[in-house]
Amino acid sequence: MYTFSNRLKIGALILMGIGILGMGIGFVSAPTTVEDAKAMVAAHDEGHGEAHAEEVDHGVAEADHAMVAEHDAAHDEHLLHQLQNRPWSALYVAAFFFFMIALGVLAFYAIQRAAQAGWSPLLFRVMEGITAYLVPGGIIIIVIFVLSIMHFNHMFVWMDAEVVAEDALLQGKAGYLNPTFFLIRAAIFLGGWILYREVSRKLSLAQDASDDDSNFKKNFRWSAGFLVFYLVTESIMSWDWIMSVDPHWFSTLFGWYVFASMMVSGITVIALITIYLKSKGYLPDVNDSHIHDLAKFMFGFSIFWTYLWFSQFMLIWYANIPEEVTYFVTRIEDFNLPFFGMVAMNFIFPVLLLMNSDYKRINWFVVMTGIVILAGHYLDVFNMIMPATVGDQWAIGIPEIGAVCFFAGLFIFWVFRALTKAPLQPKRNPFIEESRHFHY
Amino acid sequence: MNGVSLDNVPVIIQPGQAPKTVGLSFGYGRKVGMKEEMQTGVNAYAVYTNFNSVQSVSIEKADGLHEFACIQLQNTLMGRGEIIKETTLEKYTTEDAHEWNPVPVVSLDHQEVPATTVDLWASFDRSIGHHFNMSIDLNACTGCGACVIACHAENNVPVVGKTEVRRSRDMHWLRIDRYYSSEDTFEDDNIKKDEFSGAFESKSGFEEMERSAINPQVAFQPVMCQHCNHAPCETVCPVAATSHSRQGQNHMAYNRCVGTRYCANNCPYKVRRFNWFLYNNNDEFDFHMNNDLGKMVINPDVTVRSRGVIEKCSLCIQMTQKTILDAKRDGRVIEDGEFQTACSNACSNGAIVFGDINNEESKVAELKKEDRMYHLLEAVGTKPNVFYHVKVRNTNEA
Amino acid sequence: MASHYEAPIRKPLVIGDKSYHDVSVDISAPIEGRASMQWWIVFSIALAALLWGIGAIIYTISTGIGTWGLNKTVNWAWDITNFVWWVGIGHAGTLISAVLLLFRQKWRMAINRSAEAMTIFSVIQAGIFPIIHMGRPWLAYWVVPIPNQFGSLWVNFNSPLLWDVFAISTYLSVSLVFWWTGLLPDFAMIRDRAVKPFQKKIYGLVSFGWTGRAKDWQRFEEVSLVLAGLATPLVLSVHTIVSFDFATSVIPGWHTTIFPPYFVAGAIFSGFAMVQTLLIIMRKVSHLEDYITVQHIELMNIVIMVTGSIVGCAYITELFIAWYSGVEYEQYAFLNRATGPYWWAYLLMMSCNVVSPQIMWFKKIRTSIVVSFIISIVVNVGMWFERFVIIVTSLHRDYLPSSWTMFSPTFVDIGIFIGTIGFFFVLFLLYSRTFPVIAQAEVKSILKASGSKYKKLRDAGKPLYQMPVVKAGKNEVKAAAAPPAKAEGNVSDLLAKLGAFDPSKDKADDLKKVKGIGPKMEKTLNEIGIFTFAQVSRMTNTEYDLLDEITGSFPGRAQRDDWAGQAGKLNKNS
Amino acid sequence: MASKVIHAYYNDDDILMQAVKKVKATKHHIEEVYCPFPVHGLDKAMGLAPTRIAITSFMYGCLGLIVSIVMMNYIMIDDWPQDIGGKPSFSYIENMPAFVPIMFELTVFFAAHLMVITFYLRSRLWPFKESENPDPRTTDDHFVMEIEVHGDEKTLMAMLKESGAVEINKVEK
Repeated sequence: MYTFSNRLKIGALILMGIGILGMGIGFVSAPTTVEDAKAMVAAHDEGHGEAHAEEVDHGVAEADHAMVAEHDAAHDEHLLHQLQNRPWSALYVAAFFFFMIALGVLAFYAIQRAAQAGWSPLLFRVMEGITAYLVPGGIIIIVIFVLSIMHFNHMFVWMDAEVVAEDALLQGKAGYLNPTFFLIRAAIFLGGWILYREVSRKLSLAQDASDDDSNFKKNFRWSAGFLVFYLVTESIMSWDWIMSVDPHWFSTLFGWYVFASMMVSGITVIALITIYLKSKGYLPDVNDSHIHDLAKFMFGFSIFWTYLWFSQFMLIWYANIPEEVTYFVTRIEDFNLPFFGMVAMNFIFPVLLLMNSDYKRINWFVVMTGIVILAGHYLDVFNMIMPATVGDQWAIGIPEIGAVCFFAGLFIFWVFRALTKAPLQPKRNPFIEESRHFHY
Repeated sequence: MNGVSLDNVPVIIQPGQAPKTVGLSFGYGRKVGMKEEMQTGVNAYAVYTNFNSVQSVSIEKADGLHEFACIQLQNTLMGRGEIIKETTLEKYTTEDAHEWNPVPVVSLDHQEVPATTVDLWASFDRSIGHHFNMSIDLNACTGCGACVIACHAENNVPVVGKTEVRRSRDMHWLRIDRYYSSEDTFEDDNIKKDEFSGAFESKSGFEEMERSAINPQVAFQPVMCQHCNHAPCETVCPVAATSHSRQGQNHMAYNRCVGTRYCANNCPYKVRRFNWFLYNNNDEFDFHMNNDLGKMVINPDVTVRSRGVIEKCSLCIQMTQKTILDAKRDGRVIEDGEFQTACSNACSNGAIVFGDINNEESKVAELKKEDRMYHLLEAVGTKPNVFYHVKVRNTNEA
Repeated sequence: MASHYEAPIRKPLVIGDKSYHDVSVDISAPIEGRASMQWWIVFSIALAALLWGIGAIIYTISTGIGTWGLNKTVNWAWDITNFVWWVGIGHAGTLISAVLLLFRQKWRMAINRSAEAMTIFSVIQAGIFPIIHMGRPWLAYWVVPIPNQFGSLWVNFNSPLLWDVFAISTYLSVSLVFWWTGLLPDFAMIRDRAVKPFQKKIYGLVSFGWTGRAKDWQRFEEVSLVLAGLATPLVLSVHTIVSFDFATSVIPGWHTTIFPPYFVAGAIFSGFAMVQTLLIIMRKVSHLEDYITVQHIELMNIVIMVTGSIVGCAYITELFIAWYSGVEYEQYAFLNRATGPYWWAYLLMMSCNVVSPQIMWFKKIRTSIVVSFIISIVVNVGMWFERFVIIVTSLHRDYLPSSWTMFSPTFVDIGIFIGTIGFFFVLFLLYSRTFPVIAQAEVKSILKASGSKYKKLRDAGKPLYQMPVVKAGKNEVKAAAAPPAKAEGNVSDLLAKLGAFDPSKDKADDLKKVKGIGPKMEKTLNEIGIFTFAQVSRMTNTEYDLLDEITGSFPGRAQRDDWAGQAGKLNKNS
Repeated sequence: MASKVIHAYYNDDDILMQAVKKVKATKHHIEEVYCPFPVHGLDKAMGLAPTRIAITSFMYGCLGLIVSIVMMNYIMIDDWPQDIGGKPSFSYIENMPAFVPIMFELTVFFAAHLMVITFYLRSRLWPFKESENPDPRTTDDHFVMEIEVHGDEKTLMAMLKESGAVEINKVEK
């Protein structure tokens, strides 16, 4: 049985404390009026503001001159919304990122079960520990949604009836993008995912106690069924929770792209926690080859993620149809460094580091790559949300780092607490022997 | 009628034809001095008496079916009002241009900006030299077809015959699209389409819109290659047989073309035409290019295309180049109006105006700045060098 | 040994009590035997189809693309449909050998050889279409980056068709090399078994002098692994690039970002279906039921089901996002696809590709060979229609209604398609008679882990091997192999097992017909009392060993040439 | 080279492995082992150096990538830049999304083919090459261990016999 060391526990709590503090500062310092917002931006950087004004002029050029004043006012309000959104977006990005890790692990776990993989059963308890985070993570996300619907922020512009009233396209989508249906869908997704997680965990523990394979077989069936549910809900979730922050934009690939990000982050966290536990003397039967396989998946899914990233970007870049390219125009103009930096972190780095078979067995190598991958995929989520919510007013400052700290602390606390609940090594999984003998 | 009878005249019901009337065009049915392939139609002069083109006739239905060779099979606009933009005189005179000629917008950073301003590519410098544009005024176009004939004659565009047209393989660099409204007016079509809700209603609604009204509105639209600055056809050619000139023309290097037809698929305007067969020197297509006499009237400035290559409107590059070279030889500046194309020359209504927009004083540059100017399928982002002018209908009862 | 360990609940991948040698015998049997009547009939049909196709192609090239049903609006239809379809089918082979190798799925070993062969043959079919669909195919070499005589005319690297040129040629050549490298040890096995000099020469030639040194194997395994690592993204890239042909455009229904992964999933889907179709026939005809087991078929069915579901998910995504986009052309394109004049093609695609594989959720069905066979064909019909739907329904009604029209194929379109099917089967049938259709070296390497013989031994707690009892060395040069079972035998023992020859009832057969039995050996056998094929056919390993004991010549020969098997066939025929 | 070698035949991979370890333990030099299929761990047991063929493949891949970049940069940007559909053909980096597919394909093309050619040459495999395995059974179900004879032949023979060899031949080479 694993015991949650005090040092780690205190570390997690401190992280959460720092996080709350950081987020608090973020919320307090957000402007409340248009004047505040203008003052903040003016104080911050002047050059940037000018460039933006120019751009707006450009947009207005075609419209009637009488409307310029009105446009300016609208622009100021827009700026206010962006600044007000910033702490919220920081919170949401971090909340989603850690939730996504748990969900990615859940999918990976289900795939391992459904595919009857022989190498991974030794790691099942670790995965089950991580998926325990689905419950608190999911609740926080739902709370953020409810607060968004109550107009505490303007992250999802389509939730604002005034915006919809002026926007024919959003009116067309209102049958789908409306707060009630949105919440119902979110509840269904979370309910389904958590249900599978709990059932599978129960069956997994029951298998250790039983003397036949019936629980194992049941688990196999649940996993296969879950994957179908997941295939559908994951896509819809990505449209709802992420794509809809840019409610005019659409990409059919989006769901699968988010999936790739989710899988890489999830597998990376499995590897990190496994290596940590192993270093503390737990998981005696886990050997190099298991780490090697996890690293292989990190490598493979990093390439897969890049493939999808490239496919989506290239196709839109190539066709250059205005309604689609707006998405990348904002990202390239205002988010140049994080946008392309993320590709380097998520592709070039893991590919070069993990290509060699021997490096995949060196723990510190895997840990180092894993940290870069996680940072890269945090940036990925950041790039998906921020351009739509805070626009060019983005930064990685106190609110963002605070939010990451808070959720990292919560994640560590919850996951390691869950790990103490059951033996770290499944006993009667029919493949456990194969997993133990696994060598590459 | 008067004892004269015309046998086996094929009949097609045109929308808007008044009940109990038929129309028969003059000029067909000629046999003398014409190649057999070119002898088509029925001579209407047989029923032409007293110099009156309106006669009363009796009609009897005969057996048999005739498959008309129609270039256009879909006759309605399907509520796609932005293809042929039109407005009423009343609106035109009283309202802002963006009411009756709205620029397509997209949402950038939650703000609406004109679609054409959003672009991921760094653009080429087009400020030096000539930059050709063509303006087509939908108000002035009557759909007479003179431009089509002029284009054929100028550019050695082959006649392909009825069989090919029946297979939707018409060969025109410039075509005149003719649309009927499905409701009473095109405006009603747009409204009807916008009000569809749900898949089933859309399905049945669109099916209804495929049929034209009994008494429809009609609109004409000459469409040729739009010479897009962001041409979807150019990028996909594997052998770089089609690319853009500094002067704004979309070039077609027939010699280089291997005929993958990828460009034709990728053209949103469907203006590219393929040489399905060897139309010259082919007994199957004995129209005008197949003998020495016919070959003598071929324009020597324009290549005769072989089989297996794509061809399309070049904005009469042979004419613009000649103008440029003449001026160069004479050492003078080209005046506005010197640049012409076959179609702009042929248009008696002045609906087609061609010129250089880098010349600020040119007529075409002026026309481009007008309120009525719009590009076909502007929202696709192709940035065409051909633009249209909104059709204004006078709906006031006299 | 640890590497042999496999969880007991895993089903064996090789059934029957197979030894290493049995594997060799079973796999070389189709090559060494004669072609059956059915083979010739099927081959003739395929050849006839091929000739028809060649005729249609010659007609097209001499007359013009106008002989096809295309028009100004629909400039691609059957040609590119067939191209994408064949390329898609060609994906399973490399996927099975590369991706499954990386995932250490041992069951791939029984099917990878044929799947790769299928890949190569179908990519060849696919490669025909981009060339003949050109208006001037004799200039097809212009897509290669070579300059013209002035040195300045190059290709356009922006064009997805040019990417195709690179992708398909890389894919075909790398697959070929991957396949051939894997074939070397198996060709060598056949070479070393070959009796006729001609065969020996040919297989010696194609086996590149494979010797099987430890170092060669070490490199071989590394090369296979690296090739698999390279081929996996390559497979993905090929159909991705094929999908770019459409997705880079601005045509509604073509331009959608999900195409790359969705085309790849569809390709795997149709490729596995084709593998299924071919292998279900081949395991029967070539008697490979012990290697391509119901377990293999079931696993392939599961892959078909999973990829079918992914493809289905993509269809729904496309439909939904088309509505969600709010773009009227996009919305109409999908409405028209599902309910317009080509609704029947859409319906066929949906029912064949999404609905039909779902019945594989039932174990009864996915282990039924007949149903698997039917579904595999249904899936490929559906996948053909998927490509047709994507290409034709998107084109025939795009932006300007004035250009809308319909497409209908001519007999030339149909002829060329059927011709490629014929060509494919001609190649595959020739392959099945001349190539080792199962990667025998690889199968041997998993025999101990996954063969039912060894699985039983392990379950019974017995060791997987027995140390041979070495006979006291009478002869330093040759210490004859001693069978693990009995040391001494005699003629009566042997005859008791094989059945005695009764000259009054039975007729002596010409034992020389059995390969490996010469006049001298026949005489020896006759001396022992063996006269008929029936007797020889009853021989098993024990009897071979007894025979070796008695005759003292050519130890192991009888076993190597599988006298019993040969005699069994001869007995039936006579 | 006229040296004496012993060919010991085995018919099981596990027995072979044990024998190889045993022979190595007695400090005899194993000249070669011929196998009908790959035996995992045999190379390590024999003391063969790990193969470097994967590294060559990586280098070939880099070469392919460079070739593709140089080629496309020369053709599309340097030699004759054209305005093709408005794509920014004046800059390689700006037009790069369109070049990535071919960069990838050529990387794989070079890495795969040159590696395989290297393998064929290093392992001496090509058409018309005569095979060198000592017995046709080594491609079927027998493993042959080739040991050079130095010193005491008898004990070596005895040890081989004990290790499970099914046949032992002495061959002049």
